[in-house]
Amino acid sequence: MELFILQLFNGLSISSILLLVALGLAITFGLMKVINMAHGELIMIGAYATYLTQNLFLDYMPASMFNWYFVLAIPVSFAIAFAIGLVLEMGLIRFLYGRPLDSLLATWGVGLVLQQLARTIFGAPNVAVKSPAWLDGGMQIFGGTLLPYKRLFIIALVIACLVAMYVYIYRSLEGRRMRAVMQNREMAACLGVSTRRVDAMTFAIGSGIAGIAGCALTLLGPIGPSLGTYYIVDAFMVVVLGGVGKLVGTVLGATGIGMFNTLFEYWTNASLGKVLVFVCIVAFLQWKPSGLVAMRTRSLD
Amino acid sequence: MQLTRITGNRLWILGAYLVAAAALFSAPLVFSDFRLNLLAKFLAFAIVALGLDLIWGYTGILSLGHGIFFGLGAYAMAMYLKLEASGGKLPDFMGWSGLKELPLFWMPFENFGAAVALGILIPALLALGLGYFTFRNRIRGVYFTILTQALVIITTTLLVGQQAFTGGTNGVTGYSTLLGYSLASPETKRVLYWVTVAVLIGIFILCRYLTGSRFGKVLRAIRDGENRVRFIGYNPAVYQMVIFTVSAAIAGIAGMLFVLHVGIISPSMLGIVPSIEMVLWVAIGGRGTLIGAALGAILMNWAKSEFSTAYPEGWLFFMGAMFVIAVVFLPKGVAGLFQWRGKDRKKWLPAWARGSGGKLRTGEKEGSVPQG
Amino acid sequence: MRKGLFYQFALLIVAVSMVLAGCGANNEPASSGTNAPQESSASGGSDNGEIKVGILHSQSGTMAISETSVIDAEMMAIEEINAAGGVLGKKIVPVLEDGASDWPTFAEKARKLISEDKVATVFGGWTSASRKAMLPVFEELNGLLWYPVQYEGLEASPNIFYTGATTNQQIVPSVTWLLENRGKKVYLLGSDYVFPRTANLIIKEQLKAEGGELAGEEYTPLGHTDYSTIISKIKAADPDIVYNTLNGDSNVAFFKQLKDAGITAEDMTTLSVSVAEEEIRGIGVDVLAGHLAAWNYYQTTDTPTNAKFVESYKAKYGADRVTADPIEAGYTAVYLWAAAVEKAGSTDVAAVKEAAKELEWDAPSGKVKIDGETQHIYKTVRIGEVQADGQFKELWNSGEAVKPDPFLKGYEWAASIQQ
Amino acid sequence: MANKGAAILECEDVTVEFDGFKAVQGMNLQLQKGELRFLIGPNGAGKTTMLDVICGKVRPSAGSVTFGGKVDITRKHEHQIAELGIGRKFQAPSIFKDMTVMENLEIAMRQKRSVMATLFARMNSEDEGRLNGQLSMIGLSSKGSWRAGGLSHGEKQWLEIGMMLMQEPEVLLLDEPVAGMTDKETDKTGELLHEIARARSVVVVEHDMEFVRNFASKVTVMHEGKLLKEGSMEEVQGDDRVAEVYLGRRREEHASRSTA
Repeated sequence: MELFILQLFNGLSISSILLLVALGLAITFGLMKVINMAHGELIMIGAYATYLTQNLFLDYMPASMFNWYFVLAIPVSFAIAFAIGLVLEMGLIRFLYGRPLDSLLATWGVGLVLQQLARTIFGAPNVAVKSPAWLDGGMQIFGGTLLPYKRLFIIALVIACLVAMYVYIYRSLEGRRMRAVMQNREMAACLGVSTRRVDAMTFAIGSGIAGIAGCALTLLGPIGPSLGTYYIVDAFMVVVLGGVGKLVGTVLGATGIGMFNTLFEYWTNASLGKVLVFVCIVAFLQWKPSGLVAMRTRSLD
Repeated sequence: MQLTRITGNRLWILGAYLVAAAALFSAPLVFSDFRLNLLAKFLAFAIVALGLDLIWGYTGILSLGHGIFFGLGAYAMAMYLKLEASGGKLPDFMGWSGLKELPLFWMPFENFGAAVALGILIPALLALGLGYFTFRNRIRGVYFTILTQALVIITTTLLVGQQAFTGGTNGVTGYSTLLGYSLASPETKRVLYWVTVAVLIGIFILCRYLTGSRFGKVLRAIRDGENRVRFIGYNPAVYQMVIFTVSAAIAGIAGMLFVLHVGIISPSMLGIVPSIEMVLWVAIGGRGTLIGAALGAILMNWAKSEFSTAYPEGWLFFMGAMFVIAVVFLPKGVAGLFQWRGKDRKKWLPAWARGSGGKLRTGEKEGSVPQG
Repeated sequence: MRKGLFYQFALLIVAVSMVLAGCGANNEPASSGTNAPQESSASGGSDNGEIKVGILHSQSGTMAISETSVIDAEMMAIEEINAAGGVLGKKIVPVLEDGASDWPTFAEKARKLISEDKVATVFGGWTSASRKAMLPVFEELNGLLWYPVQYEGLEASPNIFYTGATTNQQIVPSVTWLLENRGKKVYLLGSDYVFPRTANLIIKEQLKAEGGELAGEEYTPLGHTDYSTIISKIKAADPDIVYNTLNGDSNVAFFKQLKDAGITAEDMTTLSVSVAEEEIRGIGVDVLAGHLAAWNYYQTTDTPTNAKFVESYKAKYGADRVTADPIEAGYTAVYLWAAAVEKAGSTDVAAVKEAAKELEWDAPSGKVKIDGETQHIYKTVRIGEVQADGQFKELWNSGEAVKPDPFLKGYEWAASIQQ
Repeated sequence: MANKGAAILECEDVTVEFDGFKAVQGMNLQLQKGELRFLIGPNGAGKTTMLDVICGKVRPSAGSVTFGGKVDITRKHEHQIAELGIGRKFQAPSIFKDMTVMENLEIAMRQKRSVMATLFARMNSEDEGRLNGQLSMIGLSSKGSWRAGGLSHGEKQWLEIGMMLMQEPEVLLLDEPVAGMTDKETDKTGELLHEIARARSVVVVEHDMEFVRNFASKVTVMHEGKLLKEGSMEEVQGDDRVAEVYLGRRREEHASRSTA
C-alpha cells in the first residue's frame, strides 16, 4: 500500500517534470509549428541562470539570505531564457516559419553552439546548485510514506505555470492577439495586429518557460552543458502524444508518459521501461496520428 | 542545334564523372595507408548520404533514424567478423556477460554471404515495417521525423541494455580476418577500398537511374504536394515505403563497409547525433542533388577530421554555424551555389524557401490541397 | 536544367581536387599534427632531439567532462620531465588528438598518431569502449598505449599498460571490507554498460563466496535522470549497502534524490566506484557527505610525492582545481613510461616493454610497480568517506600495494568468470 | 457519341458531418455520360464538400456514390478513385511547382501507376506526341521546360486542367476554374472547357454567373447542404426560392457588373 502510494506519487512527479519541460515546446511547436531542437539548451540556460543566482547570493548577500536565492532564481531563469529566445526568434526563427523540418535542423545547430558555449563559459564538468533548506525533507503521510518537498514544489510550480499560461492565452489582450495570429495570420495582420511582434513574443515566452523548467531541474538532477539533451526527445514525445496545439493534450500526454514510465520501470527495469514507453508511443501514434486530443479541422493538411 | 549542345554537355559531364572515378580508383597510388583508410570511411559515409538524399532531398521525408539502418548493417558485418575472429569459441563479451553458448540469432552470421544479405535485409525490412504503418496512416512531415527519433531511442537502448547479445556500449570490436584474409594487411585494405569505390559508383548509378525515371518524378511530385499526387491516381504511401526501404538498404550497405574500414561498431554510432550529422552532410552538400550529397559527406568528414584536431572546441561552433547557414541561407547546399546561374537565376530557390517571414505561410498554401 | 548539369560538373571537379589536394597535402609528414606548433619535421618518435608522444582523450562531447583533467595531468608530467632534462636527453613533444567521445574516432586518431605522427607512445582513453576501440589498432600497428582509468579487468593486451585499478584492486577488496564492516545485504546499482555489468557479475560471485546477500540489482540507461522508482525499489529491498557503479550525470540525480527520499549515509551505506573529487564538485557536498568511495588515490592521500603533485597541479591550473584518482593515474603513466625509456635507452616498443617489467616509482598514491606479466600496476586500495569540504577521509587502506589480477586467477569463487 | 441516359455518377442521400455540423445533408446528384453540369450556390452551401465526397477526400457519414452504375466509391481511397477515372481540379492551382511543366504533364498522363511500372517507364514517341499535343492545347508549348512554379496564375490553372486531361478521366470535377483570372484568361478557359465537355462528363463549381451563362447546360443549385433546384439556367433563374437565397442577393451586384 505504502509502495503503491509512493509509486503513484513518483509517477505524478515524473509527469509534472515532463510537463514542465514540454510546456514551452507546446507553445513553440504546438502553436507556432516551429520545431525547436534548442529547447533543451534553453532549459540548460535556465539551470545555469539558477547557478549564477546562487553564486551571486553566496558572494554578495548575507548567509542568512541564502535560502531565498531560489525564489529569485525562477524569474531570473525565465528572464534570461526569454531574452535568448527573443534573440533567437529575431535572428533565425523568423526565416523559418512554414518550414518545420528546416527549423528542426537549424535549431539543432543552434543547440550545438549553445552547448559548446556553456562548455566554454562554465567548463565541461557539472556545477553544483545547493537547493534551499526549506525544500529539504518531505511531507509524511500515512505514517511512513515520505513525499519530498522538492517534488511537491515542482508539481505546484507546474500548476502555477499552467494557470499563468491559461490566463495569458485565454484571458489577456496579448493572448487574444496571439491566438488570432496563430489561427489566421493574414486576417490578424489586416486587423492591425503586428504579427512580427506576436511571433517574437510567443517564441520568447515558450523559451522563458523552458528556463523555468531548467531552474526546477536543478533541484533534482545534474547541471551541465548536456543537460538539455536528456529531456529534448521526451519533451517532443509529450507534445506529439498529447496532440499538437492543445494545452490539455500536453497535460494528458505528460501524465500518460510519466505514469506508464513509472509503472514499466517498476515492473521491469529502467532500460526496458524506457523502451516499452517509446514502443507504446509509436504504436499509439499509428492508431491516432494526431495524438490524444486532436484539433479537428476540415482541412486534410 | 539544341540537341547537339545538350549531347555536348552530356559528354562533358560523363567525362567529369569518369575522371572522378579514375581519381578515386587510383587514390591508393598517392595516399598513405592511413589516409586511404580515412578516405574509404568517408566514401562509406557518402553512400549513406546518397540514400538519405533519396528520401529527404527527392521525396521530402526527413528521417532522423538513418543511423539505425547504417548501424544494423554495420552490426551484421561486425557479427560475422567477430565470429570469424573468435574461431569457433564464444565471442569474448558474451563470456563476461555470463552467456554459455552462442545465441540462436547469431548463428546465420557465421556465413559471410548470409551476413551480407542480412546486413541489407534487416535495415530494409525494419524500414518497410515502419514505413508500412506510418505512411499508410499518413503520418508525415514532422511527425514522421519525431517517430524516427523514437525508433532511435528504442534501438540504442535495446542494444546497450542487451549487453550479453550485442556487446553493450562497447559494441562489437576486435576482428582479425575477412574470408581468411587478414584485415590488418595493407593489401586487404586496398582491395576493400576498391570495393568501396565500386559500391559507391554502383549505388550512385542506381540512385541516378531512380531519380531520373518516372518513379523519381513521382517522388518529387510527392515532395511538392503529397495529396495532389493522390488525386492523380498514385498511392504515395507505396512510393514512400519503397524509397524509404531502398534508402535504408543503402544505409545498411554503407554500414557494412564502414565496419570493414573502421573495425568497430557501437550503439553510439546509431544514436540521434550521428543520425542528424548524416542529414547535415546532405544539407550542406545539397539536398536534391546526388553529387552534392555525396561530396557533402566526404568534405564534411574530411573537414571534421582535419579541424577537430586543431580546434576541438571551435569545431562544434563551426559545425553548428554551418548547419544554420546551410539550412537557412543555402537550402540547396553548396551544390546549389553552382546551379543558381542557370536560366531562371532568380528562381534558384524553391518556392518554399523564397521570401521571408510571415509571407511564407500564405505562399505555402499554393500547391498543397486547399481547404474544403 | 542543362545549364545546371554543367555547373554540377564544375562543382565535381573543384570538390574532387579539393579533397585530393587536402588529403594529399596532409600526406606529407611535415604538415601533420597541426596543433603542435613547436614540433619539427621529425618523422620518427625520437629524432632531432625530440620524442613525440600522443595524448588521445575526449576534448569534446560528453566524456570531455572527465577526460580534460587527465590531459592536464599528463601535460604537466611531460612539462616536469622536460624541465628536468627530458628523456634520454631529448624533449618530449606531446601531440594532442581529440577522441570526441566517439569510439570510432578514438580508433581513427590512434591510427593517425602511430602511423602518421609516428609517436613513441600514446596516453589516452577513459571509457572501456574507447579502449576496446583502440586496442586492435595498437596491436595491429604494434604501438604502445597507457590507459589511466580503473576498469572491469578481464583484459591484458601486450600493447597496453593499465595504470588504473583492475577489479581486484578496487571492487573486490571494497566488497570484502563492506561485508566485514557494514552489513551483508547488498543492493547493486549501475549504469547500463560494460563496467557496471562486469563488476556486478564479479560482486555476485563474491557475495556467494563471502556470505553476503544480494538484495537487488538495477541498471539505468546512461544519462538517466529520475531515480524515484529505483529508490522506491531500494527502500522496499531494505539493503545494508548500495554498491553504486553509476556513471557521470546519473550520480548527481541519484544522490540528490536519495537525500530527498530521506535516506542518509547513516541509514544505508552507499559505496561508489566512479565518484571522485571532481565529481563531488558537480554533485554538491551537501548531498554526498558521509557516503563512501573506493579508489587507489585521494587528493588527501598522505605521501611526499602527492603533496608536491597537488601543489604543482593547483599552481598550474588554478587553486580551485582538485586532483583525483584517474588524474593521478594519468600523471603516473607518463612518469612510468619515461622511466622505462630511460632504462631501455630507446623508445622502441619491445625494448620499453621489456624495461618496464617490475619497474617501480614513488607515485602520489604511494609506491607503484609494473607487473611484467599483465602490464597492470601494483596499487594500494583505499576506502574513503566524503567530508564536508568535498575531500575524502581515508577509512581503510590495504597497507601495501596489491598485485594486479585482471582475470581474478587468485580467487577460487571467480572460476566461472575467468572462463 | 455517349449514350445519353446512363448515369455515370450517382450520388444518393449523401450526408457529411464535421464535428456535428452538417455540411451536406441528403444530397442527390445524377450525372449523365457526356454531361456538363454546373453546381452553384452561396458560400457554405456545400458545393466544394460535394466534390470532396466524389473524389474521396471526404468520407460521407451516410449515403452512397456510385460510379459507372456499379462501383460504390465511398469506400475507396483517393488514388483508387482517380484511377477509376474521376479527376479533380482544386480551387487554388495545385501543380508540382518544383518540376517542369512537361514533367507535370508526364506524371499525370494516363498510365499504369504502380511503382514497378513507373520504374521502368520509357517515353515513346506516342507519349511524346500526346504530351506535346496537350501542351499546345493549354497554350504552353513554349514553356514546356519551365519550372511550373514560375508560371502565372492563369497558366497554372491551365496546366492543372491539362494535367487532368492527360489523366483521361471519364468524370472531371472542376472547382472554380476561372477564379482570380483576368477577363482574357477567363475567355480562354471557357474555350478550354467547351473543348473538354465535348468528350467527357464534367461537374463545375462556379460563382461567376456570366461564365455559367455561356454554357447552355443543366445547373444544380445547393443551399445549406441541400439540393435546392435543378434545371436549365433559365428555370433556375426563374425560381423564387433560388432568387431568394442566392440570386436575389446577388442580382444587384450582378447587374452592375454586366453594365460595367
